[in-house]
Amino acid sequence: MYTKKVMDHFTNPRNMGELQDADGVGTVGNAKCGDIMRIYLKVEDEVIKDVTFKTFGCGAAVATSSIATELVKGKTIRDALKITNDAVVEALDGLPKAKIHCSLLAEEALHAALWDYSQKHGIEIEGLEPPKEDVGEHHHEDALEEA
Amino acid sequence: MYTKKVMDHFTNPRNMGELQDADGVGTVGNAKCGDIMRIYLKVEDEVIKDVTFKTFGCGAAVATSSIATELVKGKTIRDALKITNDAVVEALDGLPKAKIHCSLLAEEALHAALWDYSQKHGIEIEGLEPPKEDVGEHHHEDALEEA
Amino acid sequence: MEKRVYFDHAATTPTHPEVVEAMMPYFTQSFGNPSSIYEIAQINKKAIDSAREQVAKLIHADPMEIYFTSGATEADNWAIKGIAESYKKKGNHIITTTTEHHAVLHTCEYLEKQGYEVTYLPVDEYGVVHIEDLKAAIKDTTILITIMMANNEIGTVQSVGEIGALAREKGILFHTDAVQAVGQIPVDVKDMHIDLLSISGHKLNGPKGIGALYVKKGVRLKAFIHGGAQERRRRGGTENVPGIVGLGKAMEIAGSHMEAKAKSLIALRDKLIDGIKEKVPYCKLNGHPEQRLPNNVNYSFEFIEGESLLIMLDMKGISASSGSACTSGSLDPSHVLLGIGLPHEIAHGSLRITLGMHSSEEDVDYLLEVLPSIVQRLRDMSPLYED
Amino acid sequence: MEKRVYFDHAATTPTHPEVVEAMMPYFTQSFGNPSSIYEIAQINKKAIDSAREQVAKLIHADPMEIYFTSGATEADNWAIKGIAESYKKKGNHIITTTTEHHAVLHTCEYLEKQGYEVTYLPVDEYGVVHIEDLKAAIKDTTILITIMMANNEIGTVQSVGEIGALAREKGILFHTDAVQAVGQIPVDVKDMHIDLLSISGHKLNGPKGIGALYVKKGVRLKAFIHGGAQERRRRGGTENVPGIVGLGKAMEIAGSHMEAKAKSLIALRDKLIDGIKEKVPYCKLNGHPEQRLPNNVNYSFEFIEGESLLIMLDMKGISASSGSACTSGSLDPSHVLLGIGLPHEIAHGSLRITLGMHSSEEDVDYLLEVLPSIVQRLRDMSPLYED
Ligand SMILES: Cc1ncc(COP(=O)(O)O)c(C=O)c1O
Ligand SMILES: Cc1ncc(COP(=O)(O)O)c(C=O)c1O
Ligand code: FES
Ligand code: FES
Repeated sequence: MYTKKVMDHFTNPRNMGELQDADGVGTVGNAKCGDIMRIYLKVEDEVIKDVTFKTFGCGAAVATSSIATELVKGKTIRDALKITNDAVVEALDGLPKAKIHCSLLAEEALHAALWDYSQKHGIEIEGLEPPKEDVGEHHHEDALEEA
Repeated sequence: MYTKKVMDHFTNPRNMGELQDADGVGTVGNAKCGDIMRIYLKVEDEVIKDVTFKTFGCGAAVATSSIATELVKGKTIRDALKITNDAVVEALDGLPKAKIHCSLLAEEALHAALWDYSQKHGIEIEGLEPPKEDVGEHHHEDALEEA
Repeated sequence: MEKRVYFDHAATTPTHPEVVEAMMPYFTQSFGNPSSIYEIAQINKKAIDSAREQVAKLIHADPMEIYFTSGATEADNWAIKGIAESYKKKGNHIITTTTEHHAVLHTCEYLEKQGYEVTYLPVDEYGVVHIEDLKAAIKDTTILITIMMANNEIGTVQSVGEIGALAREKGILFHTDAVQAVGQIPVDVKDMHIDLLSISGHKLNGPKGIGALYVKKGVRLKAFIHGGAQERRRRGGTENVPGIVGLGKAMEIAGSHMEAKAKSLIALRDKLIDGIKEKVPYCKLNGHPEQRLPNNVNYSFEFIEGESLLIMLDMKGISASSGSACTSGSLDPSHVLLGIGLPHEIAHGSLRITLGMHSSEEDVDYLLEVLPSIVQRLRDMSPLYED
Repeated sequence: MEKRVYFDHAATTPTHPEVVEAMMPYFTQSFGNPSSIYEIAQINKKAIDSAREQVAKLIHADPMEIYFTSGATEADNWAIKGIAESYKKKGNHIITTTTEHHAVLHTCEYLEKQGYEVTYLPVDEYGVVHIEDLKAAIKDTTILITIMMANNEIGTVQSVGEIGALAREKGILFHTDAVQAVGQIPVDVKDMHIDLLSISGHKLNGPKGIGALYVKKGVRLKAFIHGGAQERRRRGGTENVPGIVGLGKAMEIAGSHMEAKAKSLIALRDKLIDGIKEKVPYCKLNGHPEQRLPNNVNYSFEFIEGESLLIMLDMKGISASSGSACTSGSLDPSHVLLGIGLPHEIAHGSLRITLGMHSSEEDVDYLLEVLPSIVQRLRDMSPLYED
């Protein structure tokens, strides 16, 4: 069901755990399945110096959290914001259709953490919006009526 | 599907064919399946001296015709009239449920032949009724509604 | 009697040994529920996916347009009742023919009781539906045309492409029961403008208890068997993995060298048709002389009755049928033979010989050898013969 | 990882080798259509008859009360929709529970759209339906009570005899989905006053794609799949002979030494239940502690999510499930676990272990060895754990 890349990140998640003295923490829940992801950030000079995650969720959720932290680590906030869930999915060599929504968690948790950072430090980050309570679906795939 | 006895009578039908100078001939059709049986009789002193049949019908029809002629041959008319389709079925070691109706043909064809004989010879046979055009069903077995 | 000749491939076929072989691993080894998450169940999921591709390929459909069912009877029921329900706002009129399989006819009769209106088109003496009759029957309320691709009794092949084109033009959905056609003659759901199509495994050397319904993308079809999320939520029930794999394999085998196989069947068929005509007096070929399945021969012999004929052939080791096997629970003469205008007694005396995988010229010669005397024997027994 | 432990017998079971063996002759040798007249087809007819007897025997029914279907999903659909239609003059109210299988629930939901009224009875924290709730729900218009015999997720066994007695007393028909119970615990349709009962082959080491519906003599049940005259005109479609033979054999095997087999499963089950409780903190047994299937263990582990748990177990070679396999297409937590009152996050973190034919003490020990550290690992990952 999952690609090798997903299984690798699920089995050996990178940057897993809590970050002491984080500059920003973002927690989001997935409206569709009830799963939860939290991202911890350390930011210095607009650059993400360190990032960790904690996830209560499926295999795809764990893997996307893991790879997302890898993708943003060392990047400027500006560049980090450009990383969409599509990029995350691609980096994992794909996800099953029904699991695309899981990858949204990572994107939104990162944004939530950045928002938290911006609020705490009185900074405004261009293009960043306050986090939604729940991460909803963007697209509906293959919604066949069942009767 | 059929018993050995049925198969035997089907494969080697007794008394099959036309009887020249028959004293009585009876032909009946089965309302249920459209099959047809004809019985030829030779009667002497109220005794069935000879009897033959011709049948357009299923295996059960052929076998019941055959055994019915065996059963009545040499019997008095009185005794022959006592032979019901149940007796015929029993003599064949049974018939499949759906084939019970076929055995009615033999009974009715015999009665029709006797009627023909009685009409031609101006005799009245006690308990014998004029033949019906078609042999109908007496009982309905297992008539499940299909919807 | 040692010799056995099986001439009833329209009733059912032996499962191809390669099909059985393909199924075997899915009973005791890869037996997992394909909906499960663990790796061993994924093998089954993949097996189903490739079977879906095999099925789709032979009829030129997309794999996502194939839904597995328990057989063609379920597929026919689902297609017809499902469309009736899903499109009832559009109309309540269905068009079919008098010579469909009972899976279609009895489903239509059921719908009539539910308030739907059904037109049963007549067929001509060869079993062909005329396109003008179809045109004339179409109303504003017509939502579905269901006409079989090839008849199971008399082998007549309808001009399905023409029917499909008309249906498409009028914006009416078109279902075809292609049970007897698939694997024997080319089927292309796109070229033929087919919206729904029923397939049965056991008619093409696949296993019994499995079939498929093709549903063109975009056709709204409600679920008929409700339950788990299988078959993209359209058909509940744990997937019959061995059956599905078997159907896929059978479709693949049927598709390979189809033309060559048809050619050799046609040669045998025509030898039978000509041979019987020559050797048995008072007989009549049923079905269309050319628009005909490669494996079907159907004759009526005057003055004799079908069951007796079958038993006598059986005693000679030949398995054949008289009317369709499914209807042998009933005593009425075949509705198909009545549909092409045969009188009751003639319909009664019909013989269907359907060839298949193992049929050989030797088998054909054997039948031609024993048939005439059997027919003569039964005629001698018949009160109708000298009349 | 070489070791493989299959702990998902409630999802599906391996087909018993003797069952496969029993089926084999009906693919390539005795492949005829059982409705045919010739001798070779009669073998199949007899094979079906004796399978019908085998099925009937295990549930104490008459063979003529057994109808073969493509599985329990079809049987559930047929029973419920069929009764709804056949008895609609009497009333339009159906009673079921919130924790039925989707084959029952989605069928009931479908009927609601058709104008029927359905009461979904609650269950208590152990998954048990209370007879007073059932009593209170009965109306003059109630035509059917459908309550499963044993739950597929949490293993809770209902007091079916009591329910049946009440239904009989009130003159209401009683259907039970006995898929998980048959072959594991004694079932007696007469003692339990059952009018209709669904069975699935692949849940008791029979093949997939076959099931049966028991219909008590005298119950009016319209056909659901219309077609040929098979199954005494109540279920069309060429009989799946190998499947039917396989189901019969599986029922026979399941019935032999049932008590002894249950006893040994219960020993393994209880070792698992006690072992997990002892080794894993923050866990909760789901289902009833005593009124429980011999093969079912179901635990919720706080702070963790089921799929991750399953994948980790799978990597250790253990196949288990979280909620029912059929629903894994969906992302909602199991309706059964919600039905017994678990909050969403707890329902999410559940593990179902279901034992079967080959389960051994070694397997149980192995699970008890690897489970605690896997749960711990996932808790370390969880943002909920320290909260
Ligand atoms: C309780 C219950 N009912 C019905 C079913 C459906 O059975 P089948 O897969 O034979 O359609 C299942 C299993 O999926 C089940 O566990
Ligand atoms: C034309 C046709 N349609 C439907 C069916 C039913 O197929 P199945 O036996 O797979 O239900 C048959 C055969 O019985 C058939 O010949
Ligand atoms: S299912 Fe919830 S995050 Fe994947
Ligand atoms: S079926 Fe006509 S006489 Fe037997």
